[in-house]
Amino acid sequence: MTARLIRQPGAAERHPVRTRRRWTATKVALGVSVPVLFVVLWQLSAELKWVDPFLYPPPSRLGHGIATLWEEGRLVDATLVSVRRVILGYLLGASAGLLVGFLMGMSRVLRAAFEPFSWGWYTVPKLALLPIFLTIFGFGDTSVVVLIAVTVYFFVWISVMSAVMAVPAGYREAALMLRAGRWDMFRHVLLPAALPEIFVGLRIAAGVAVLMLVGIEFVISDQGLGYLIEQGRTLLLLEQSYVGIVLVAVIGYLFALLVKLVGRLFIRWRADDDAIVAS
Amino acid sequence: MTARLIRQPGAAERHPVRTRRRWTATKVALGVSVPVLFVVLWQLSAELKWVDPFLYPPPSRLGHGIATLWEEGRLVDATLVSVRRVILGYLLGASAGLLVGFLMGMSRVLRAAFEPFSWGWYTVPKLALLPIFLTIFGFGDTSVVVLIAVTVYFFVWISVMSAVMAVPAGYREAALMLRAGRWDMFRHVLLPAALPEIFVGLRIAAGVAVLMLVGIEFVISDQGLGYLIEQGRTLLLLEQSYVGIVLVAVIGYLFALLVKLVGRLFIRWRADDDAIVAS
Amino acid sequence: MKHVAPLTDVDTAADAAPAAPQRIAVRQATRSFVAGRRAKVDALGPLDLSIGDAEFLCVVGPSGCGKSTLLKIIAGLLAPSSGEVAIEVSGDSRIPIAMVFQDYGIYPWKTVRANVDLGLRLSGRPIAERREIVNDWLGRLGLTDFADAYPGALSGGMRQRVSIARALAIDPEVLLMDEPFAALDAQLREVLQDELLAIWQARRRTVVFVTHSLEEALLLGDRVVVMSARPGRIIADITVPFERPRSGAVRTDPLFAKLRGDLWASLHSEVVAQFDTGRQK
Amino acid sequence: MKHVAPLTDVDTAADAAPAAPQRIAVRQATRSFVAGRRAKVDALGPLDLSIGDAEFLCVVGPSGCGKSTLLKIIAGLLAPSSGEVAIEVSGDSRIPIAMVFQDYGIYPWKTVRANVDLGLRLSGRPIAERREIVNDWLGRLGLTDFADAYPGALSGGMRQRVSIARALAIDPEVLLMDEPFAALDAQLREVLQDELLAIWQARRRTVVFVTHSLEEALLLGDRVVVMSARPGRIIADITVPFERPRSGAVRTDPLFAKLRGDLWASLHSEVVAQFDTGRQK
Amino acid sequence: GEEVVSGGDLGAVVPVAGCGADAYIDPADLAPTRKIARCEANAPAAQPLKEMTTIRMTSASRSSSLAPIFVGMELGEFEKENLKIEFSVLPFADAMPQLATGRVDISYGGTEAGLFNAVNQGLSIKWILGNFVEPKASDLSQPQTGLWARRDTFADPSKPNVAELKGKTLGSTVGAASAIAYPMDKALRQAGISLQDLQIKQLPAADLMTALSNDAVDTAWLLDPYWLAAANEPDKYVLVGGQVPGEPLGGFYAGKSLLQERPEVTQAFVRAYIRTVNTYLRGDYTKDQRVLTAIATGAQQPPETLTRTPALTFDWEIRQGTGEQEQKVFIAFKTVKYTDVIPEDRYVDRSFYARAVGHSGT
Ligand SMILES: Nc1ncnc2c1ncn2[C@@H]1O[C@H](COP(=O)(O)OP(=O)(O)OP(=O)(O)O)[C@@H](O)[C@H]1O
Ligand SMILES: Nc1ncnc2c1ncn2[C@@H]1O[C@H](COP(=O)(O)OP(=O)(O)OP(=O)(O)O)[C@@H](O)[C@H]1O
Ligand SMILES: [Mg+2]
Ligand SMILES: [Mg+2]
Repeated sequence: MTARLIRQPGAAERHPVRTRRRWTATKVALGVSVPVLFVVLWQLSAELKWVDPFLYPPPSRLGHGIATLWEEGRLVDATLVSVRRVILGYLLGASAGLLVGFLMGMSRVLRAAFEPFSWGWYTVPKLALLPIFLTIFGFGDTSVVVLIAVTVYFFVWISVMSAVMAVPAGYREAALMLRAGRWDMFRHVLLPAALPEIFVGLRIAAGVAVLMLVGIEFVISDQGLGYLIEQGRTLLLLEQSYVGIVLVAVIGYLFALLVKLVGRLFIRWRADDDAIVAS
Repeated sequence: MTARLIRQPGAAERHPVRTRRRWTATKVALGVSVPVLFVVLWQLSAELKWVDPFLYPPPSRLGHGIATLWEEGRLVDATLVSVRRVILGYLLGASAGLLVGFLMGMSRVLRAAFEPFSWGWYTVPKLALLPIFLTIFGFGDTSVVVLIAVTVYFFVWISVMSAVMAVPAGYREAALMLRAGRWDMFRHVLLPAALPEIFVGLRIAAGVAVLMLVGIEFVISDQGLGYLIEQGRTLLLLEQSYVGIVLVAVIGYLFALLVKLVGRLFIRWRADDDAIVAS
Repeated sequence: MKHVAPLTDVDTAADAAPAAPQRIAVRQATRSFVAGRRAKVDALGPLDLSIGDAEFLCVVGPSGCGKSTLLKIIAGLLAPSSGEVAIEVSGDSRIPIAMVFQDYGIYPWKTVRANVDLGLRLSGRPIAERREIVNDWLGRLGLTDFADAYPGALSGGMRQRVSIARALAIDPEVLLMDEPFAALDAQLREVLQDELLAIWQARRRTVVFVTHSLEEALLLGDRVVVMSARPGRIIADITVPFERPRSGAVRTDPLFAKLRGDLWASLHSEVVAQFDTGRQK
Repeated sequence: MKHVAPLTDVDTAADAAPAAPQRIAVRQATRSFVAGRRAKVDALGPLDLSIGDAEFLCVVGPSGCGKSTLLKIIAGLLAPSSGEVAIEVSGDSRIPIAMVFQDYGIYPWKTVRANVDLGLRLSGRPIAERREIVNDWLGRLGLTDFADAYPGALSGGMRQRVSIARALAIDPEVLLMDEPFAALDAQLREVLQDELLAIWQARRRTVVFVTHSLEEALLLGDRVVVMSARPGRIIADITVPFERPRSGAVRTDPLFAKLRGDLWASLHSEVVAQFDTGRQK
Repeated sequence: GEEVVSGGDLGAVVPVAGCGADAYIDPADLAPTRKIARCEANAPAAQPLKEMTTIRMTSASRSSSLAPIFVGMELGEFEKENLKIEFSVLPFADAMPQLATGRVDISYGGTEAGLFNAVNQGLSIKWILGNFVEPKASDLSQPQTGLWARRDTFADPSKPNVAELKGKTLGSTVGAASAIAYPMDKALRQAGISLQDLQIKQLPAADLMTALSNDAVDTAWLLDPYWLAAANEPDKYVLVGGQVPGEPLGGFYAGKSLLQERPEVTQAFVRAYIRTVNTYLRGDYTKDQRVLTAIATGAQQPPETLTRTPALTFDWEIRQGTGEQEQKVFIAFKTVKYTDVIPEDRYVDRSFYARAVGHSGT
């Protein structure tokens, strides 16, 4: 015998509260420091003329861009318009996706009938269908919202359907023994079992909604953050563009975070952020 | 006692081969008939003048559009260009997404550091960064491929990371007892356990790659199917646009199907298309 | 009320009901599985079995012989490949058949309480009544402290107890139990055996009880059937002569040892046969 | 070679090694869990336990008392909340400790063969040798026919056998087994008990064997420890006097019944206490 | 006007055979009836560069107004100068930074707000060639690219009063930032209102006609070929304003690499361009099958789409004041971030086309 393995309480066991608090602090610090580092590098590379500061406005000039837009009153307007559109579109699309996803996940006949068709539609470039939407829903916000909804719908639909199909048969069998009807099966088994995967899909779709919003606002809108970005680009007001891009990123991040937090409310039974291999 | 429950072999048990064959046939029939029905309705609505046949060319005119493009030799060219771009971009982006997704899924430190940052980047409208990509990668195909890759990367990254995090602790514990190193853990546990969910993400990303391709070809390209669609629109050659849209949809469908079939090769241990509730 | 069980048809009875108060009739039931490109596996039968109303039937047999498969067929979760199973139910109760699964089958997203409550909830019982029943069962199975815990925080035995509580709380006409006490310590096992006997003796339900313990089978059952190695057929059918109400004291009865010996003998050759096949290869 | 176990440190020995050939020393180990907003659950200890080299230790105790927790702490999968566990290993073998998990812990994406092979593969044995060992174990556990099946197509007992085969195939210095035979029928259980005894008697390994069966504990163990109800402490520590090599015949020894009675008595109060708490609430 | 040659030394200007007095029109001459500069066919003659040189050129689309490029490429006019055009599609806004950094040599675009913002921020970009003019722009009875309105917008649909558009919505592709802001504003000013009196709604070119017919906008600037649809229904739509007669609103812009590093290459390009216009693109060039095919190939369009709209009148010259007028509109709309008009010499360089036709430029 040449080695001795020792199992001792680690810091997490000896000081659970302190360790947890420390980890939370570390997490926040790391999460903040990486973007900060990025911003610093970006600024530095502009200062040291590694990159052309006109083409890539340094962060220090974003403040100026924000101030300008703020004074003109366009910043708040654009943000509000965009946020309203994205939230409405997302809610609509996600609801439809959840509904259809569950129906198709639960019925193989529906799946056989509509899966190929839906996959085909999934890759139809929605922006190319814009004229049709404009004709049907008019040139107002409705078209934008509907187009976002349609895009979001497909992403949610796929996630939900796959998640429902992946629910282990054992769970369904136990409910069948309790004579669960389709509704009960949905309510007590499929929905909660699929929820973790569904929320991954919903988070992905939150990002997609924001990306689609920007895409649409590039093309048709005279409002919103996408318009700010696009206008900045065509007018070579790159500061304005970058302000818009950063704002969109922040909104997208907050939106995805919101979806994650809502998910945590619903999925209380599962530990959320475990280290898989301690590191 | 007033009722008798009878458990008898169903058709699937009595004639397993025939039933399976029949179901396959039904599946194909249903899967084909829905799109066919759609096409018929579309044609009908044009014939009956429910919609303007100029703005919404009926399917019967798509044939003509295809023939024209075919004769001009542009159909094959555009398709080949687009397919090459999308496949290269997808492979690149998916590989990067798999790599980073696994790394971040396996390490909570990496996750703490890079998750907020990455989620922020996820919603940055990639098309708005086009000028940067053009500067770095030139005006050629490389920029297109890289932009598709970047977009695909994020979708795959999220799916993979979530899937890895969802691998039950019990599986990891068993491997730890066998003194699996990180690589073994990845190879024998995390990868196969996460694969079903990862392939859902890969299928979603396949669609995203196609959508992004079209978006880019709308903006900068003078080649590819996106260009055909956009050119058809600006020149009021709506037939050409619709041919392009249909082709993109078909390519997207085939691409997602290919990913699914590859997935089936890798995931042989899991029954694939079960009815969850017989219907 | 007419409830359609999955994979099955319901006949209103009295068309061909047998004279004897028979609850479950298994006729020439077989089941085979085809998994992937592997050869067909014959898991069960052909098997004939008749289970009387209010009978406590224990099933023993070598591992992998088709016991769980048989239970699933009776439960209606799996269709037989051939043959037929008929179960008489009163039609009064919302959930006539309850099952304790070998792998517990409880839901990680529901607390212990919600898991036990689920069957009652689905059968539409009033909430106050449900609460009382659930608390009662949680107490009997020693789970009161963990009523609000999720199954992820339970030990193996505790999870199995949740599964038992859920099935018993329904108070079904037919109770199918697949090695319900396997993960429990000897003491608890005895406590629960007594509990089960008490319940069963108070109001006689039909119980089909799969176990690996011959003692348990003899202690609990009116009848013990022994299944052969895969594909499982019935190779012995023993009526247990001990009087009800029984207690653990029957273990010391010489007849108990004899019956146990009989069961053992009928099983032993099966197991040995199975292993010889394995080893020779 | 120096292998760092997860969650643990490795000391090169001889610094404070005890004189006795002690393999595992558990000193004042406790473990508590906090799950969500529920109160802290004290699952284990404080517990002191010393397991000798080449000792076959059986652990019995009421369900939920912390047996699996103890095993996981020894295995290094879970850190104690306080106290310490030290395990002496030779440092020669790639995988010094193997464990059979209560919930099997086998991989649904690997065939039976690949599951059993995994440990050997990870320890880098040559392929021909691995193949031979795996075939041997598949045969001994009656799994030869299902070598290429995925676990999804196995019965509960068959899955447990895969798990046992995987652990035994490694031939580890320390073997931790958490109710390894719970899902097996009585016959198979005996066959495997004999098998295990034979292996252990041929080359003495340290075995920590959690079981619910007092008979099994007495039949297999050099020593049987009884754990109290949660939080598990050791309330009895019995050295089993039967001579090796043992066979099933010891069951008939009057001492066997006496020891069983002792164990039973020490356990019974624990179980009853637990239940009374539950019921009163 | 005063000209600044930004390039290196190209030597003295020498007269060119085939290019007479009509080959250079005084930039200050803004009369709608003025002549368009032309030489004889095949003039000016080629002066091939010493070695084959590649010009990287971009345009937002393969527009048929690039006909001189396409025809020159197909029929060998650039080859004669030892020039090779490497054409890529890139929106003008994205091309400008690339021009300024020398990754792109020449871009085709319009006098947009973005251009002036770029110049204002110090990017070295110069307008060296005009594109085309619309001689019939002053005659609104002829259907053409321009500001179209729905007749029912007006009190008297048969006699539309443009002043009534005040407060109405106007659809346009780029809003008040594109080169057409100036002609739109000019058309409205003639009626006593200005572009600022209208609400501008930005839509893709293809959707403007739909928007007009759906009442989503009341008036819209319809580009080729979308105005054809409006022209088909004269009782529903009316043309209320055309382009500015005689003033090209865009053309070719050169960047650092061609202006400072390789002016002789720019000169060769301009020569080939002018020669192509003189040789092949006079009058209704769409009648010439060879030319039509060349344009169709370059534009990657079926020939029939090219003949739907009338032939263009190419004008390589740059009028004086066009840029100023544009800037004034942009300043009013705050689409440029400055308030004083930038002088022409910072963004216009007429020396190349002047030298090509043997004119000193003064
Ligand atoms: N889904 C399935 N696919 C393929 N084979 C299966 C499936 N389910 C069960 N089997 C096979 O059927 C046989 C009987 O399985 P079953 O689970 O009924 O055994 P059992 O008697 O309950 O065994 P145990 O005592 O080990 O639980 C086994 O050999 C198993 O391999
Ligand atoms: N991950 C966990 N989170 C919270 N509590 C836990 C967790 N794991 C175990 N426990 C608690 O620790 C106690 C001991 O659990 P353990 O699994 O060790 O019991 P056991 O002795 O193995 O029981 P059994 O015989 O039923 O398997 C139980 O009361 C259980 O509720
Ligand atoms: Mg079983
Ligand atoms: Mg345990």
